[in-house]
Amino acid sequence: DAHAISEFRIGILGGENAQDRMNSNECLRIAVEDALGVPTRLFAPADYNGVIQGLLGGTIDLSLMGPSSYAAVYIADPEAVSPILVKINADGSTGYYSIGFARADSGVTSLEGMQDKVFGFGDPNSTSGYLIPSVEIPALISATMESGDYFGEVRFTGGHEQTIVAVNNGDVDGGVTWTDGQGNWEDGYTFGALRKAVDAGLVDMNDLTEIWRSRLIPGEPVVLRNALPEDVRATVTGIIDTMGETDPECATAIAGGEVTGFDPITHDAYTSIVAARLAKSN
Amino acid sequence: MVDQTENYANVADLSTAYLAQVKAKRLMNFIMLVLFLALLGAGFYTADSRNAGGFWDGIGNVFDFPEAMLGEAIERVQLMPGYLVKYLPSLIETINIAAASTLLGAVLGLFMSLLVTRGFAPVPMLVGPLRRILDVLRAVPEIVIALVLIFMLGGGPVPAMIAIALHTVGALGKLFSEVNENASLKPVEGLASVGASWTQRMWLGVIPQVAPNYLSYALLRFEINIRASAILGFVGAGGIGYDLRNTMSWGVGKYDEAAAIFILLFLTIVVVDQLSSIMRKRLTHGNSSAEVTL
Amino acid sequence: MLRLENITKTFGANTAVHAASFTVDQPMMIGIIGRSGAGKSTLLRMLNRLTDATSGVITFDGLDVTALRGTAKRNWQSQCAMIFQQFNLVPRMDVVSNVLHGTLNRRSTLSTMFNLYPDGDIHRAIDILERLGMAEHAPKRAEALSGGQQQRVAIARALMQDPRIILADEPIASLDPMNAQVVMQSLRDIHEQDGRMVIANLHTLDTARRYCDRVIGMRDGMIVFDGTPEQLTTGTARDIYGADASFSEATTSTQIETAEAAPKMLADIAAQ
Amino acid sequence: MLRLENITKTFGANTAVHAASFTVDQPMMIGIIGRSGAGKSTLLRMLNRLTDATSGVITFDGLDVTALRGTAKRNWQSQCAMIFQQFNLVPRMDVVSNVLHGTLNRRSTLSTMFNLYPDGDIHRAIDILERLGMAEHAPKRAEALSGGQQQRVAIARALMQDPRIILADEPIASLDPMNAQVVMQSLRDIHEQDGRMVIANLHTLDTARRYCDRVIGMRDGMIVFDGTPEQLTTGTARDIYGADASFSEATTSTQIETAEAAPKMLADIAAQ
Amino acid sequence: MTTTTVHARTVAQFSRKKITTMAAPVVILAYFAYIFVSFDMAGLGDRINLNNARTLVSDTYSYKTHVAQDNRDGSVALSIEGERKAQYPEGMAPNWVTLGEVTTVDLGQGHLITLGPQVRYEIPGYGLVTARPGDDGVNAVFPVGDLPDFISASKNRVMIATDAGRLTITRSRAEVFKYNYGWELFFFTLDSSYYGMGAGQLLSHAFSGEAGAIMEDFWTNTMWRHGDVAWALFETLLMAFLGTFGAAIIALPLAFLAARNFTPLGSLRFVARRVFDFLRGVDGLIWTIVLSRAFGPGPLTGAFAMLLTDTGSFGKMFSEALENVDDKQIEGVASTGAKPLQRYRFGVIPQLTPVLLSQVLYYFESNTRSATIIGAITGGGIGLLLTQAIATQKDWEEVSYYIVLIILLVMSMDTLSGWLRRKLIKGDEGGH
Ligand SMILES: Nc1ncnc2c1ncn2[C@@H]1O[C@H](COP(=O)(O)OP(=O)(O)OP(=O)(O)O)[C@@H](O)[C@H]1O
Ligand SMILES: Nc1ncnc2c1ncn2[C@@H]1O[C@H](COP(=O)(O)OP(=O)(O)OP(=O)(O)O)[C@@H](O)[C@H]1O
Ligand SMILES: [Mg+2]
Ligand SMILES: [Mg+2]
Ligand SMILES: O=P([O-])([O-])[O-]
Repeated sequence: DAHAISEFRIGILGGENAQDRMNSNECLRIAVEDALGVPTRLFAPADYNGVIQGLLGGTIDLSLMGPSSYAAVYIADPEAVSPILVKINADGSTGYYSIGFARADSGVTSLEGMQDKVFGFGDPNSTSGYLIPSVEIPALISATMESGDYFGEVRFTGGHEQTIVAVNNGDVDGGVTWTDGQGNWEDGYTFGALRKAVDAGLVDMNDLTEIWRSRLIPGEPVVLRNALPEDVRATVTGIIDTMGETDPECATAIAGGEVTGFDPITHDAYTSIVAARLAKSN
Repeated sequence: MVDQTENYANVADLSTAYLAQVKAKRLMNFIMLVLFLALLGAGFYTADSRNAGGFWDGIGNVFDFPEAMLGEAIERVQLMPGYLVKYLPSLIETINIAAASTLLGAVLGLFMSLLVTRGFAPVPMLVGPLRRILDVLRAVPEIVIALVLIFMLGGGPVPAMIAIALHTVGALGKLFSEVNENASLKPVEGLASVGASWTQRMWLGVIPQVAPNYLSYALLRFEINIRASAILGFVGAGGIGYDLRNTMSWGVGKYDEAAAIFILLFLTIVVVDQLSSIMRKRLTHGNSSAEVTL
Repeated sequence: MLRLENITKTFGANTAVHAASFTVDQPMMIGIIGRSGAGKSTLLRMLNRLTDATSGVITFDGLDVTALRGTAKRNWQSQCAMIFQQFNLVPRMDVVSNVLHGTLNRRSTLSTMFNLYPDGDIHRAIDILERLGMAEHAPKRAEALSGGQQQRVAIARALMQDPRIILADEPIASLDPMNAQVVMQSLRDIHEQDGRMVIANLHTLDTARRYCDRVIGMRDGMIVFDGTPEQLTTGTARDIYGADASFSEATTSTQIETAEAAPKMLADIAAQ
Repeated sequence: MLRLENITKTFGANTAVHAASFTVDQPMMIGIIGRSGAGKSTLLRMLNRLTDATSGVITFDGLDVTALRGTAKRNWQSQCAMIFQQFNLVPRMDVVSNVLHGTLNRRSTLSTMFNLYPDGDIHRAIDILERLGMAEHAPKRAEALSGGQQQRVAIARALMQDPRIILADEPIASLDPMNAQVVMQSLRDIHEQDGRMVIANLHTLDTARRYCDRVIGMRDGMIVFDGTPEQLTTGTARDIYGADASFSEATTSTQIETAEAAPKMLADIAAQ
Repeated sequence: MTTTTVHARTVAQFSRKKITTMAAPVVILAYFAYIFVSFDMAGLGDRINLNNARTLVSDTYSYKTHVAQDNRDGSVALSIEGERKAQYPEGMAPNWVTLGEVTTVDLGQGHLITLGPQVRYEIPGYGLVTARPGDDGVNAVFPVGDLPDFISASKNRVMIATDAGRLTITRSRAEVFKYNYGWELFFFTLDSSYYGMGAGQLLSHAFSGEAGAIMEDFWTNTMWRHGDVAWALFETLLMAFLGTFGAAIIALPLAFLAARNFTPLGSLRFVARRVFDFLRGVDGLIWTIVLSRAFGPGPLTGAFAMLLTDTGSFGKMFSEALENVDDKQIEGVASTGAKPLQRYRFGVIPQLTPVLLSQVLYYFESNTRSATIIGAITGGGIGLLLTQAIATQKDWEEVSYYIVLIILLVMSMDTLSGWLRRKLIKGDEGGH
């Protein structure tokens, strides 16, 4: 309904430690709470699906999510949410890449080296951790992603962070995660899951090596529930839109890496992702 | 209380005393009831306010999810048999995890239970410490052990099996020791008097007495462990839980597969549940012909 | 042969057996009498080493029984069979298995766990049962038998041990007079035919008189009488059972009653 | 007052009570005797309406008891208290609460749900217990009492109903002779002092003879005797219990035995 | 039956018994052999990662401090476990680090590391290692001879792991790890003014009116997040409490419908029973997922999931208890002319309470454990914290902290439920 809301709920996509996620989004929570004047809370479900279900069920109002997760919401209910903003990378671009990587000491340097080895996806709802690689890689290897076909085993680790840890520990031989692909490999690039892992002291990038990179993926959208009152939507959109100028530190924190800010975006940017997702569905 | 009442001079005193006692009890019960209801109410309120969605907002949507899932399952019902076959191996893995861990846990639990039952324990000094160990084994949720073991052993069914088996040792060890406490010591003493070793005394003197109860508890545990093994799959340890999570979280487009897995799991749980309850009834209620040959 | 020297057993502050000493030179049938709590059971249990003596020494043919540990102790137990008031059989197992338990000490643990008894042992078990008139019950479960039959299975188990001594702790206390007679006679036969020593705790005087060669009387943990049944007068009996003028042998009798004893017994019951 | 006309009860093919008729004109103490399965319990249960009669009519002061439904039926039940062989108390509740159950019919459902009774009722309950010599047990749980005490609590519950009739279904069958006497005397006192009608099923002849004003004999569901205790000869008793020459009153007696009966009893025991 | 037949029969019987008693262990062993193969236990040896086990164990009782130099600008950052939020403020350092033009790190036992344009490590019993990292590589110089096992070196990377600590040099970074015992920053983080104070000092501060501030700093500790952890524990308990007792309240009336002696109508009973089977069979796990669409993540969802499953379990158990009630008591109450509700209240409930209470309290304890798992899937509570901490595979000290808390919580619920059972069931509740 178009009346005042009593609270505002921000969902944070899985893939990182719940506590860290809460920490890095605290600045956004305060900004929204101050602007709306209603209690604003953060929720960090265990996986992507938690946020997807929250947006569909109307129990989460805002989230910065991956394109594939957005597509999942869109496919289930096109009216539920709209993408409003996308983050702008340091160089002004808006997309990101899915990147395949392996341990440097494993001898694997390319997808060919991964033959008969264990391949790790992240979350089934991740764009870079599942959807894009599962579309692009079969074309490169001329085989399916079924266990035993080309790769010895294909497994979901549960999330980006888990994939990085699993590769680093040798639980899987190679995995895919997301990155902007700019800056230094040693730093884990300027943003993405690898950068977060480096910042958190999880991995030393010198131990890892890149084995594959996808085509550019449309940037991760900030989505807002359509059922929210118009003024609430406008206020929240305004806060994040100007975050790059008003509070760059917070923009970096919520985006998970160096960004210059956020730009408006519409559903049109994601039609290819929706199509890819539909193609992967039964 | 008898000594008290005998002091009353007459019935009038007794009546007053009883009335006072009843009123005190009534008040106490009333306070307890109010306290309990208040706790329940406050608990509900707190949970509601800490939840993303409120109870009253959400109650209307409870059928959204089953609807979406069922809709898709019905729409592609012709694919169902294929899915059932596709996921059968995962189901078997889940059942194997449960069965192996129940067996392992029951054997170790049996051994532990004999070590912690006064009268049977070969080393009475260890009874206390071993009981604490059983308590801890029971207290640790399987998921904790499983996740830690996955870290060390990698994924797959083994960590889940070990985790569930350890928990089963704790649970069955305690239940078995309670059964042991009701077992007669006479046959054990009889065997001791012929110079039988501890193992012989336990195997020949105790086990035949308690075997039907043991079996009944072990079956109940198997039932519980099937669920546990499915749940552990959900958090990363192989079996059908893993497939269920991946299809279910994909959502629209794979709900039909999720439904198929769900049907497999549900049927398994119900069948095992019914079979075990029939067998347990037969074991514990009479039917003395349930011969135990040991 | 058997020698007890100052055997004492205390449970906390309570002395169950107090400096009991006696010597048995040749296999005979000995009855131990005394009222409830006199220490009879404790004494027998110390002999079989089910209970450890607090102090004192038991020797058998020079072997210090009280000092035995582990396997040696279990070997002694197999030499010294015990029969209990409550039979202490494994109720859910069949009669032959129960008798075969008498061989446990001689067989490896593993083989007995899987019922791997030599055929020879099985035949011997049935022969023993036969001797006690129990062969036809061989395949039944122990719990399906009457008390007297169960006690005979217990005796069969004891015989299966091929022991030097048979200890019997009130073997007939849970039995009706008919069965009591059969069981006592069996014990007597075993003593006479096999020449084994039998030591039986008995609740009642007349049984001791009838079946035993020697009677030991205990009171408050001490041995207060040791002699032949003939020496056991009503006066001595009164000493053993506590000097109570109302003492009557009849109340401790297990013989099948004759009619004249009945009114008194009935009066006893009614008075309860 | 109470009138039964051709009361019949069949369970499937089995006729438990067959065309029983009798009339009671004034409060008296009536004993119903007959062997096990004769239909005594069924008759009483039909009177209290715990069981519905298959055919026939019961009237009380002109009221057709058999036709009552719902509240009217429950009101009748409260008028016609029942005492059971197994006491049928609520064992986990205290004695007074059990007695207070006698008032349930009069109180609103809501107030009783929380075990709330008026103080006056509580006083009266304790007075009744006092009368039965049970006052000191008032706060105990029913399950903590002996059988005889429990039966007196059941009688107190019946009295609490302030009933016109008290039905007692073998009230002393689970009790030892001492307690049996106390309970029967209490019922007799209630009849004599309060002028209530008491109908008791009794297993034994002598009890009926000793306490009742009138005795009804049943056999195979039919009333085969109805008269004063004096009319109840050994011959008639034999008819009621089935014409078996070996019938002896002694075997159904609950009186405390005298010495001369003893040898026979003993012989019985020995013969078993 | 002659004695010979007895002999023959018994011997035959014993050989049968031999076979049956041998069969059970043989079957079990065969099954384990199958499991061994199908679970690929043989390959376990390859998969097992002892390093991980070591990390896990050592992490639970020790922590490491990172001293990292950015080789490009020469800046030095100190942090606990390399985490941003545990970084030492500018100019602050533990006493074994001397900040200055060059930074010296004393690892103890004579191990001395100097960070600067040139990185130096004096290793007792081996010698001096120097490195000058730059764009052309690390440029390390080692004492003459073969490299020992504890050094791994390549052009762009050198790692020296000794008992005293670890030094890693890459082109861009030079990093020292020093291991210390304990859980660092457990009470206060570095930015708190109470960091490093002893108990006595804290007490004196507390008495001088800073108790609130001290508590606040502890409660909001960003490393250990005691406030959040306490809430998470509470949420877990709350889910178990609401789920168990809510289910008991709902299941009680429904159980009457499923009990043969209270619902003569077979079809109604059948429906009630199948509903219970369904609720139980679906399992809390799936209910959590189903409900999270409607209610979103949080403890309420978890509580309802548990409530639904337990309604099924309780319904079944209660109806079985109802079928076992003693009719005599009901009949006794009925004979006084009691109304139907009164008959249930006094004839049935008193018999049922001990059975029900004991079952419900047992479930309360076991649900505390289940709440951990349900929380891990969506609900929240300590389960989510635990699984996420494990997924990160880094903060094992936090993992052990959570595990200890969970065990303590479950064990105290076990004790509480046992105590309540004894108190409520054995204790005289007289009128009830
Ligand atoms: N295990 C025990 N712990 C403590 N006291 C014991 C134990 N066994 C026996 N006693 C005590 O030792 C004393 C002797 O007991 P014992 O059983 O030997 O008597 P008894 O002559 O066999 O009597 P009964 O005829 O009743 O069997 C008794 O006072 C008894 O209470
Ligand atoms: N509920 C019932 N269903 C079927 N048959 C019943 C039922 N109650 C009683 N009967 C049968 O009715 C007959 C009369 O039983 P009833 O209990 O009235 O006898 P009784 O004289 O009270 O015997 P007892 O002395 O054993 O209590 C018996 O054959 C009994 O089996
Ligand atoms: Mg004794
Ligand atoms: Mg009857
Ligand atoms: O959907 P993403 O995981 O690539 O953000």
